[in-house]
Order: sequence, then structure tokens, then C-alpha cells
Amino acid sequence: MEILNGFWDALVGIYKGSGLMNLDWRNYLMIAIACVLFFLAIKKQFEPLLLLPIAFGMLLVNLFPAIVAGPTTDMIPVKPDELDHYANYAKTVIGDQIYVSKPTSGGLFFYLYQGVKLGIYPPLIFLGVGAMTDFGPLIANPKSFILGAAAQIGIFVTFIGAVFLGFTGQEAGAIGIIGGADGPTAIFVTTKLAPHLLGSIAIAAYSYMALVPIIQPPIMRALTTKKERAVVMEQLRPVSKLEKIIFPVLIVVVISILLPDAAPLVGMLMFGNLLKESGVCDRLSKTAQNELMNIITIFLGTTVGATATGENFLSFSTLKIIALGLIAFMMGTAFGVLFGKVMYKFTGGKVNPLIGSAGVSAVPMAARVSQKVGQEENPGNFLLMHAMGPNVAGVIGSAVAAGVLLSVLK
Amino acid sequence: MEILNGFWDALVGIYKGSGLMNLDWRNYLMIAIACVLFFLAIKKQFEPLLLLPIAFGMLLVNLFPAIVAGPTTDMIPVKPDELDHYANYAKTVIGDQIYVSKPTSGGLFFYLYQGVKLGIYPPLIFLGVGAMTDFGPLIANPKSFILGAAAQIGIFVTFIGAVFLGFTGQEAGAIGIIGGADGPTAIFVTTKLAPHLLGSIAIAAYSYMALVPIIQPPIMRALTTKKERAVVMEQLRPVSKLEKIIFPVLIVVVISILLPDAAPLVGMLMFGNLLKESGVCDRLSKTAQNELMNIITIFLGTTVGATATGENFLSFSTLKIIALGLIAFMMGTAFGVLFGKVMYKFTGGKVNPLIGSAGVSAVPMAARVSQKVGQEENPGNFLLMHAMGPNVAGVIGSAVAAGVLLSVLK
Amino acid sequence: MEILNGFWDALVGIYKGSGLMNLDWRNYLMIAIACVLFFLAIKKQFEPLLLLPIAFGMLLVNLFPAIVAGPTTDMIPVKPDELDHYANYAKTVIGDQIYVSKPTSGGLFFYLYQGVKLGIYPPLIFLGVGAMTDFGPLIANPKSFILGAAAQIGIFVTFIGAVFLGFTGQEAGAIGIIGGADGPTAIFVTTKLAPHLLGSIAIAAYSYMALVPIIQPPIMRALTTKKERAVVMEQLRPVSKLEKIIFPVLIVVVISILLPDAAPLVGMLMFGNLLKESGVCDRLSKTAQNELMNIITIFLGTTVGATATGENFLSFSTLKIIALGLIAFMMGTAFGVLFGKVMYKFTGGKVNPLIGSAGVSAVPMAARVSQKVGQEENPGNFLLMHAMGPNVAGVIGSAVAAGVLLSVLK
Amino acid sequence: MDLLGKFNLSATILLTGFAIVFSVLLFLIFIIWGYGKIVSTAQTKYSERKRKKELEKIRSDNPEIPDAVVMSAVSESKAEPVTEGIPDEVIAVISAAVYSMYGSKEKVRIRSVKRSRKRSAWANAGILDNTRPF
Amino acid sequence: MDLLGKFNLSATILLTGFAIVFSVLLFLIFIIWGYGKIVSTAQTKYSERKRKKELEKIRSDNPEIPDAVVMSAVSESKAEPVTEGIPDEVIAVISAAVYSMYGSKEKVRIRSVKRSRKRSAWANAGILDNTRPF
Amino acid sequence: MDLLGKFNLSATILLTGFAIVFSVLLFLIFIIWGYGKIVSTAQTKYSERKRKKELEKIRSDNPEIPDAVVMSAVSESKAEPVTEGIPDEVIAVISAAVYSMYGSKEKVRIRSVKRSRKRSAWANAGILDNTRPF
Ligand code: NA
Ligand code: NA
Ligand code: NA
Repeated sequence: MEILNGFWDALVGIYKGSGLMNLDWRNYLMIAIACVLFFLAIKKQFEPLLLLPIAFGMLLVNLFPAIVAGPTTDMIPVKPDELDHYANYAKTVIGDQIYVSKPTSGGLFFYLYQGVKLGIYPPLIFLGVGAMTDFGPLIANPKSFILGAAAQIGIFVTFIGAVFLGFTGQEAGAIGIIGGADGPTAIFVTTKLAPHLLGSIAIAAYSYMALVPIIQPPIMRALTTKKERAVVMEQLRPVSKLEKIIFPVLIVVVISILLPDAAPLVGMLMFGNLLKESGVCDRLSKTAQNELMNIITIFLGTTVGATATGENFLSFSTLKIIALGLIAFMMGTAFGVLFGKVMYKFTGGKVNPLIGSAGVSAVPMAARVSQKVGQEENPGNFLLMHAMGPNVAGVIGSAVAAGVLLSVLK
Repeated sequence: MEILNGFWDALVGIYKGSGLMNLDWRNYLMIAIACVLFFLAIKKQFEPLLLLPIAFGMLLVNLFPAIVAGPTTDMIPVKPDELDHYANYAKTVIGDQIYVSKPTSGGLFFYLYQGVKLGIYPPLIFLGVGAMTDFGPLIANPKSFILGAAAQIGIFVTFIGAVFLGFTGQEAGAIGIIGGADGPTAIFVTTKLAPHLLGSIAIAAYSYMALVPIIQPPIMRALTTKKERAVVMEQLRPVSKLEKIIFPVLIVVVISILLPDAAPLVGMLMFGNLLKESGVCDRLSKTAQNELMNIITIFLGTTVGATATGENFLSFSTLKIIALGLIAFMMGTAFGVLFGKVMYKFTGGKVNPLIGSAGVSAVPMAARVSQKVGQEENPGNFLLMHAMGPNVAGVIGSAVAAGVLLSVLK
Repeated sequence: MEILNGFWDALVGIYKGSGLMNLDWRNYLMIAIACVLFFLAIKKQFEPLLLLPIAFGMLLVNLFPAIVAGPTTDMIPVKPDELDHYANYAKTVIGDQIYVSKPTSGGLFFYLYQGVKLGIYPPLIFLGVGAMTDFGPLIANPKSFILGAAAQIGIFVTFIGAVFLGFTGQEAGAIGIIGGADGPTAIFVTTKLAPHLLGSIAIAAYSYMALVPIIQPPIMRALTTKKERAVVMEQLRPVSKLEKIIFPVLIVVVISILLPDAAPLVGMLMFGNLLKESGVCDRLSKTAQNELMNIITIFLGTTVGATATGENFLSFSTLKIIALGLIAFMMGTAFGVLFGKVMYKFTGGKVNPLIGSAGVSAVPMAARVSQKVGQEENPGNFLLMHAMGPNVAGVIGSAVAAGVLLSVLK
Repeated sequence: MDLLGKFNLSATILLTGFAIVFSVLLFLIFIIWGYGKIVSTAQTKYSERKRKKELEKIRSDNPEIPDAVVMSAVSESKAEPVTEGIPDEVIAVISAAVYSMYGSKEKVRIRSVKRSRKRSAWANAGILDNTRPF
Repeated sequence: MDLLGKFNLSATILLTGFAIVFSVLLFLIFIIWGYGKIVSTAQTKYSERKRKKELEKIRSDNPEIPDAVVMSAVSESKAEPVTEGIPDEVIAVISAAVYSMYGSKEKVRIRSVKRSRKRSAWANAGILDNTRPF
Repeated sequence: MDLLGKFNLSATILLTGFAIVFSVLLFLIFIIWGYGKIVSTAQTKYSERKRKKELEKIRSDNPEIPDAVVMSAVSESKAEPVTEGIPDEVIAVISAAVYSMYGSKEKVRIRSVKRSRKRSAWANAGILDNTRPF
């Protein structure tokens, strides 16, 4: 009899502890959303390297919320004769009762998330990005920086929209940075300004980055004439190794002095690039862009996704963020193209305005979109290398914009 | 004269601080045991990837116990004129005496061990295991789950034995899980239920996993007839990519809802598998199964080994654990084979009962043992793929069993 | 009007927060020094794998000192109606004013530096070094240990110099260890004895290690005769795999018992070597010597470099350390060669004294210097393998010397 | 714990463990079997339809080709020679070598230069490196 | 925040962002353009001088060779056959294969056996492994 | 610290350092030398005995072969051609190429296709991946 009681109690305990009792409809809806993201990442190949981990983190946290729980300490009342069993624990006596403080460790993602929370992962990802990036096209044509700056206007315009939609200044800054089209920068800024929006903002940022080939072309075509799109640009001058080595050092010096808040991001980006361009640290450069980056990507993606609990994510704010993010991307693209048109005018038609849209960053997808749209008009038009200049300038531009937001709003 | 005094004092200090003064016979015995484990790992190739690090951790902690020491703070009495030397330290005044709180950092393994203690390493190892595992044979023949369940009965039978040999419920649960034949699961459960037994349980688990080819065949032969062993099974149906992608998602949803305590292990196992099967995250999947897993293996192995100090390990409990672990393995094998016989009956002789023993997990060794014993009887009998089904089902089964133990005993 | 005020305030805020306001001449001088180190690392290939990260850390910390700032908690006075905005923060009431404790996370390098501060990185680097080192030449000719010991005399002689130049005992110990010509050992000892000197000592150590081919030859030629330098040594006996496997175990046992303070370094060095020589843990050995080591090198290099802030580094002490470091290297070389001459005498001219200088460690550069100087005298003289014995013995010797310093001075 | 307590605890764990492990895994059997059925049915239908379409297209395009050839062409169409990722020169050299050995009597065409899985994984990683942003 | 506050905040951020981002990036254009000018000028001069020296040396050493040949030799001198790191036997075999194909009429010399960047990076890493201490 | 203090400290460290470093390393010489002696003696004996056995076996199996050939066969038996891990086709192609070059006069056999250590390490890792559980 007592056996069956014990058995029954155990079953009831398991049932009560199970998700069947503890999850609500929002969790199940989030699980469905995660499955949609799986579909987009795997079938549609939308930035799968980050969207798949993000979707998985979202799935797991909504199935098992304790995966992000912090460590706790339980005060357990014990009888005097049980005390030797708890030799290593702190004791407290309240009245006649002895309590033992028993610590419980937190969930896996709680610990892995510290790297996001403390701002460690995004600069390390930038280290790897820097080690993979060739700034040659930007050095050959530094005027690209103008386009990399123009495409950031979307950030500030979106900021205004967000403020008027009811977000606080800090929240609006974090939402605006979606327009930077740069994942690590968006995550870095959001953890500092509005950590409670991290899930929505990261998902919006990576989704739109994946949608660049769909979002940009109509805007690019609408804002340019046939003649402008057909412009064939002159070949870029070759860039010597020495220039490539000096570039990251110069950039880190200038930007860190002028905008210290951008220093962790720009610093690590340029350190990675210096490791690569120096030619003497190949093994470090390879590890930075491969294993280290992959490990951090797994940890970052899953734990950022795990901030999207049903309670957090399923709100009107998320819808607003998704809408604002789209606006930010479209504005960035538009301003990039418009400034491209200005350069077209000033250079007497030597610059193809289509390379302006690449200034949003989203390396190298946005540059490829420029190439593709340019080639539609003129099959002999190869804009890729010309668009890589604004493209990598856009990464630096977003980091600078991030620095501005952090320094004014923090 | 004073010089020689200083010299002599220094020598005496070094001697007093040396192992010659501070180690006792138990440490030396443990060093000998570590050397035996080296022999088994290197010469006999018993799970060397984990047994070698474990043995090394055991060796080092018994030579230099401070390698696992936690950080401490010393209160040093100082004279007022020495105070500027300790500008960065906290000060306390008791009576007339000023004390400086000087922190000392802990030993290397103390820090590396946090990943074990906080339950971080085992799920990350499972991430890599998932990225290496092909669940195809299980998807093709889901009935294998029955065998993967049957082989876990050993866990619960051993639990009974452990309780009656005087272990507490929590300790008995940790000992029983040795029968799961799954290293990370055993370590995960033990750190939650009975961390003081970690060394013995880990060493027993990995040793018996290495001994699978010796432990299992006699049991398999004793419980089956010649005719049963000679059964040739039908070829498995091919499994499509889509099925392989849906599988990890389904498993993580079902198990996390029903048994949340198994979620960290099953979740990461299935995340790794999804990274692999998705085909779009190759670089993450490769890193998870190679570098990340290797780094964690080094940290996990050495620090788990380092819990086996002489004081901890050399007790009658360890002998009991080793005996109970053997029983757990044998029971798991036996129940797997017996349920295989049941399936043989029910399917009219289509299932070879030898694949049941593979249900203990110990991937892929146990499946190979099924293949080998089957081929002894009938050289044209290729059971390997059929045994892989129960084999990987056993991994999931152990995790489920772990969830039950954690949820009832925690 | 108000808009322009806000704009102006923001600009002023950015200017006041920028490096233009907050950096002083020492920072700019350090930036220049970092650029010199870049030149040495990239153009002159002076130990680029560590000098480049060190120089970058130095650069970044002097541009953006907050990169090494620890986490802080700000007490922000809030009005009662703002309270719901700070729901997750701790509150304090002082008088009528409510304060909210808002934590700010530390800089990136603050967190990465913990691995240096807590003594985690140097042993892990030694793990990789061990996995790359072949102790065969030392096993074949154990007498090389004498030379590996002799070259450590420089450490202790330099200690005397440092004490008389006004350094404390602990500082002098950290400075002396530069003479060990072994980066991780120097960093490990310095973090324990004199963390405030870490930047200067690390930079001195790695610079002189890179300068070995320039520092050593004149000393070697001055102390030896033509005849001694021309000695051709007998071929080394082949060393069996078993001997190579037993070696690391024996060394770690002997040294950990006699000098526990050297155990973390020697232990991990020998563990790495055992992983390699065992032949059964290839994947662990590869990861230890490649990815793990590269990741740690990046973190260690940048954060050690980041201890060299202008305030810290630009002092007379640094000049003294640089001078003492050179003396340490020269003394080490000299004593190595002198003991080589002693062995030349005792063996009746069978030992070429030039292999003594390799005892300083700086693997494998010092051994190559022996080879080169020997071949100048006699083109048929191949000393490389013979010099590798003292060379790897020097690594063990430095670790032993570090153990002595730590045990006496800690 | 007294003997009775041990007895109760043991029985509880044994029963609970047995019940939960089996019921969860039996549930999984049901689930896996079910979705396997659905997916493979759906996929078979889909690929049947696709193959039929291809077949008809080929037939209508080339009415002179016999049916058997068309069938085999469609079913083989997936087994393409795995030569991408290997420089043309290397293939040319290997072809040349093979050709020079067999002489000119038979026409030799390199159908497949296989690469170890490891390397193609690296290659994939390389491609991803250069095509995907972070 | 009231409407005016929102308006002010928006304007502040828009203006500041615009001003700072553009001024910093324009400053960078100036810097990059400047040092690019300096470096490439310096390097062109340096290499011109170097090439001239080489040219003169070759001319004085071999007065019989025509100028055009000397010029092309000097300018081509950087494009060395990338064969280091590949075992001689492999080159021999490939040469042989190519040779056997083209017959003996033309003289074939392998000018370059290219390796994928990946592998030479590993090779570099290997070399560094064995030559650089930590 | 006064001068005397400095003097004492220096002397202490110098003497202690000298004494400990040398005594520990001398002790290591003794240990390494000792176990080296033991191991190599044991292994020499063991391999001698093994070789003798092999030799006798060959002799008893093939009484007609001269002694010198047997000896060399036994001692060479370890140096096997290192061709495992390389696809047969590749070896065939290379053989063919070599063969076509040297013509049919001499019989060519590929004795060894060497792979860089790096790759065989990866291969080993791959094998371990697939054969060892965690
Ligand atoms: Na951007
Ligand atoms: Na199992
Ligand atoms: Na040394």
C-alpha cells in the first residue's frame, strides 16, 4: 500500500513538475515561432549560422524556463541529528530552528549568457569578423566612407519613430541600431541600453539581414535612373600590404580617441584585421575566425534566443520593433542610394549610385545585391568590388553610430 | 652566519612545504592507481580520451592537493608604516592592530572544475555528441526505443542494491546511473545528487564502458539460443533528410515537456544533431564536435579525476560502487537482451535479440559487440546498423532515466 | 532653440568623454611604443604570436582605459514615480531620498584578464607547449639537465641586482625570472609575486626571447675556444615510445613532490606531453596545441599588454627592469656555456660547450643559435639535436626555479 | 533510513523509473513512427509527381528517344560527377595520365574525382566564410 | 516623456548622430587618403629604385642580353613558381604525365603547382609550430 | 630594507636557488638515466627474442632461402610502404603516369605515397571520431 502511495506521489510530483502543468499558451506559441525560424534558417537559408541557434534557444527556454534561471540558495530547516549530513553548508539559527543554506546552481544558459550580459561575446565575434574582412576596397577608395555614413541615417530616423511610438530613449536607441544591419553591434548596444528587448531586436536584426536581397532591390530601382544604374566604374587601384597593415591601427586610434564607447567593437574588429594582414600571426587569425568565432556564435545565438520567453516576446512592443526594424533597413538603403546619387553628380557620373545601398553593412550580402542590380541593367557591369568599400565602411559606420548612441543615452 | 641561517630556513621551508612532508600513504596509493589507469588508457586503449585526463587529474591532485583549493583571503597584521604597501587591499582594525585582507587565488583545477560543478560541461559534451550521432537507424526503426528503455532497468535495480548497501537515496541514484553507460549523463546526475562520489562514479562508468566488449558477450550468449543469434534482419528503410531534421526538434519538445530535468542534456544533444542534420551550420557542427568538445573533455576529465583524492576515493564505498557499477552494466545488458527476445517472439523471429544489449548506450561499442556476437553464429549476419537503433535510443533512454532520478530525488 | 541646446550639450558631452580630454602625454607615448612593437613584431618577426597581441593590448588600453575597468555599482537618486522603471534593482533609502543601485559591467579586458590574474592561462599554454615538445633528446642524454640548471643561475644573480636597485624581494623575484627565457613561467610568477610589474616584465621577456639570436652569439664566442666550438658530438641513441610515455609521468611526480609550487606549470606541461606521446589522445593533443593555445594566447597577450598603461609603464622601474632582463639573459647564456665547458673537460672533449647556451630555454631558438654558431666553425657540425636536450631541460629548469622563488618569497 | 524506508524508497524508484522510462519511450515510438509515415508518404508522392513531370517534358521535347533511355536518364539525373571544387588543371592532368595509359582506343572521361569528406567540409566552411556575414 | 521631450530628444539624437557619424567618417576619408598617398608614393619610389639597381646589375653582368629580355625578367622576378612545400616526386609525376600527353615536341616545365590557400595556411601554421616558442 | 637585509635576502635566494635547482635536476638526471637503462634493456631483450623467433619460423618454413635474405627481411619488415588511407585510384593513376614515362622496360611499383603528418593526424582524428564514444 505504502509502496503504491510512494509510486503515486512520485508520478504526481513528476506531473506537477512537468511542462504540462507549468507552460502556458504563450510558451506553445513561441515554440511554434521557433519552428518557423527553423524553417527559415534551414530551408530558406536565412542567416542560418545565427538564426538556427537563436531559434533553438527560443525553443528550449519556452520548453524549460529553468535553463536561464540564476543560482539560488534555499534555507532548509533541519533537525539537529541531520546536521552532520550538511557539514559543508552555512547554518543559520532562527529561534529554535536550525536552517541550512543549500546553494543550487543556475541553468546552463544563465552561465553562457554572462558573456552576452557582460559585453564579452560581441567584441570577440568582431575579432573574427575583422580577421575575415579585407578592407582593401575601402583603402583604395576612401570616399566609400561617405556611403557608409549615409546608410546609418536610418538608425537615427528610426530612433525618432521609436520615441514617438512610446519607447524610452534607451529603448529607441537599441531599436534604431537594427538599421545598422550588423548583428554583434546591435547585440552589444542592446545589452547596454535595453537588455529586456534583446530577443526581439536580435531576431529582427538577423531576419532583415537575411532579407537584404528582397528588401533592397525595389528601393534601389525606385531611386535611380536606368542611366545611373548602368554606370561602369573604373578599376580600383591595388593596395599594398603596408597600407593594409597601417589601416587597422589608424582606425582604432582615431575612433577610440574620438568615440571611446565604440572602442571595444572597433578595437577588436581592427585587432582581428591586424592579425590577418600582419601575415605573421596566421594561427591566431585562423582560430579567431574559425573555432573561437564558432564557439562564441553557438553560445551567443542560443542565449540571445533564450531571452525571447513568451512573456517577454509576445507583446505589442515586439510587433512595433519588427516594423521599426524594417523601416530602419529601408531608410538606410534609401539614404545610401541617395548619397550615391550625390556622388554620381559630383564625380560627373563616375560613381554608380547602386553601391550606396551596400553602405548598410550586412557584409557581403548587400554588396552582392548592388552587383546583381547593376548587372541587370548592363551585363558587363561588375560592381562587387566597388560595393565592398561602402559595405565594410558600413560596419565601421554602424560602430560609430553605436558609439554615439551609447555616449548620449547611456 | 646569518646568511647560512637564511639559507637553512629556506631549505627547511621548502622541505616542510614539499610533498615529502604533506602527502600520506593514501596519496601514494592513488598515484599508483593513476599509473594503472594510464596503462589501461594507453596500452589497452580503454576510453583513452577520457580515462587519460581522468587519471592525470587523479595523479596531480594527489601530488599537489592545492590544485583544487578554493580562493582564500588571509588577514595579515601590518604595522602602520607598512600600510602604503597594501594600498589596494581592504583593511580591518581590531583593537589596536590593523589587518589587511589579502586574497589568494585558488588552484587551476578549482576554476576549471566550476564547469563541472555548475553543470556546464556535460551538456556541452552532449552538444558535440549530438553533432556526431546519426539517428537514422532509430528513425527507420522506432521500435528500437523499447530496447533502449529495457536496458535502463539496470539503473533502477542497482539503485535498490545501493540503498540496501547503506547509501542514501541520492547517492544510490548517482550510483545507479552508472548503468546508463553514458559518461556525461553520469557526471551530470552525480554533480547534482552526490558530488562527493564523483571521482569513483566517473572512473567506474568510463572503465565499464571500455569493458563492454568483455562484459557483454557472455551474458548475451547465455540468454539467447543459437537460432535466435543467427537471425538475419531485414534491411532498414532509407530515412529522408527532412525526417532527420524534424527528429531532434520533436524529441526535445516531447522530453522537455514531460521530464524537464532531462532538458539540458537532451536539449543540447538534439541541438548538436540539428546543427549537423540542417546542413546549413557545418562550421558550427564541426566546431561543436571537435575543438569545443576536445577543450571541454580536457577540462572535464582532469577535474573529475581530481575529485579522486586519496581521502575521498580510498574507502569501502568506492569498492561498493565498483561492484554495483558492474552489476548495473550486467543487468542493463541482460534486460536489453531479454526484451530483444520478447520482440523476437512478437515479430515472429524477425528481430535478432542480440541487438537488445546495444540498448545500454556506450555508443558505438555496444552496437559493435552485437555485430560481432551475431557474426560468430552466422558470418553473413550484419547487425551493426540494426543495433545502432537501440544504441542511440539508449542515450536518450539514459537521459530520461536521469530525469526521473533527478526529479524524484533532488 | 532648445533643440540646438540639446545638440550642443550632446556634442560637448561626447567631447568631454573623448580621449581628447582624458588622455595625457603618457598615453600618447605608450601608443607610439605600441607602434614600435608592431613594427618589431611584423617587420622583424620578433615573437609575433605574442608581441603583436601584447602591443595591441597596450595600444587599446592607452586609447580607452575603460577596457580594463572593473564592474561598478552606481547609486542613482530616483524620484518615487520613477521607481517602477527600476523594478529589478536594489534600493536604498537614505533620509528622504531613494537610491537605486545600478550595476555597470566591466571592460572586456577586465574579464579576459581574470584568466591571467587567477593563474589559469599560463598552465594552459604550457599544456599546448607540452603537446608540441619532443623530450626525446633530453631522455637520450639526461646530462643535459646540468646545462638546463646552469642557465637558471642568471635568474638568481639578477635577483640580487634587482634587490640592490631598490626593488622588494617579491618584485626582484619576478624580475629575475625574465632570465628563465620562458614567457608563461614569467607571467605565472609575476602575477603571484608582483602583478603591478606584469606589463614591463612580459614585454621584456618576450623581447629578449626574440633577441636570442643577437644576444647569445657574442657571449658564446667570447667564452669558448675555436677548438671547443668545433667539437662534433656523437649521435644520440634512439628513444623508445615507452620511455617517452614514462618521462612526463616521472617528471611530474618528482617535481610536484619536491617543489609543489612548480606543479601547475610542470604538471600541465607534462600532461600535454603525455597526451602527445600516448598516441591515443591525438584529438586532445591537437586541440591543446592549436585552437586552445591560440585562444588563450590571444586573451593572454592582449590583457597582459593592457597592464602597460602609461602610468604603470612609464617609470624608471621599467627601464631598470629592461636593463636587468638583459643582464639575466646574458648571465643565463654565460653560465650555460661555462657549465658546457666543464662538461667538455669532464667528458674528455666529447661535449661541445656551445650547447650550454641553449639551456636558457627560448625553445627552439636558442638551440638553433647553438647549431648556427657551431656550424660557423665547422660546417659539418650539427649541434641542433644535441642542443635540444638542454633547451627543453631549460624549460623544466625555469619552472623549478620559479617553484623556488614562489616558495621562498610568496 | 530503516529497512522499511529502504524498501519503500527502492520500490518507488523502481516502479516510477520503469513506468516513466517505458511510457516516455513508447510515446516516442508512436510519435516517430507517425511523423515518419507522414513525411515519407508526402515525399514519395512529391518526388513521383516531379519525376513524372520531368519525364513528360523530355518526351515531349524529344519524341524520338526510346522510353527506357528517358526513364534511366531521369532516375540517374541526381548522380552527377562530383568534380566541383577541384581545379580544372588537376582534372586535366589526371585525365591525361589515364588516357596515356589506356591509349587512344577507348574514350576516357573522368566521371568523378572524389574528395575525402573532411576536405569538402573545409571547403564548405571556406565558402560559408566568404559568403555569410555575422 | 511629453511630446516636447520626445521632440527634443529625437532632434538631439538625429543631429548629433548625423554630425558625429559624418564628421568622423569624413575625417577617416582624409586620413586614409593621406597615408595611402604617402605610402604608395614611398613604395613606388623604393621599388623603382630597386628595379633599376637589379636591371643595371643584370646588364653589367650579361652585356650580351637584349634590353627587353632584361626588363621582362626583372618585372617577372616576383612571380616565382609556387612549388615549395610540394614533394619533388609529386611534381615529377605530374610533369611526367603532362609530358607524356603532349609528346616530346614541346619542352614542358611545370611552372606552378598551386595549392589551395587553406593548405598553405596549415603548412604555415605547422612551420610556425615548429619554429616559434611560446 | 636596509643594506644588510638586502645582502641577506640576496644570499639566501642565490644559495637556495642554486642548491635546489641543481639538486632537483641532478636527481632527475639520475632518474631518467636509470629508467632509460631499464626500459631500453628490457625492450632490446624483448625485440631480440621476437626477431629470433620470426627468423626461425621463416627458416623452418623456407629452408631453401639463404640466411642473409632472411635477416634483411626480418629487419626490414617494419618499413612497410605507407599507402593506407590513399584511394586506390589515385595510386593507380600515379603508377600509370610513372609507368608511361619510364616505358615498359622496367617494372615500376609505387613503394610509398607519403602524406604530410598533418593530414594523417586528421585522418586519425576522423577514425577516433567514428570509433570512440564519449
Ligand atoms: Na552598418
Ligand atoms: Na544508456
Ligand atoms: Na629556462
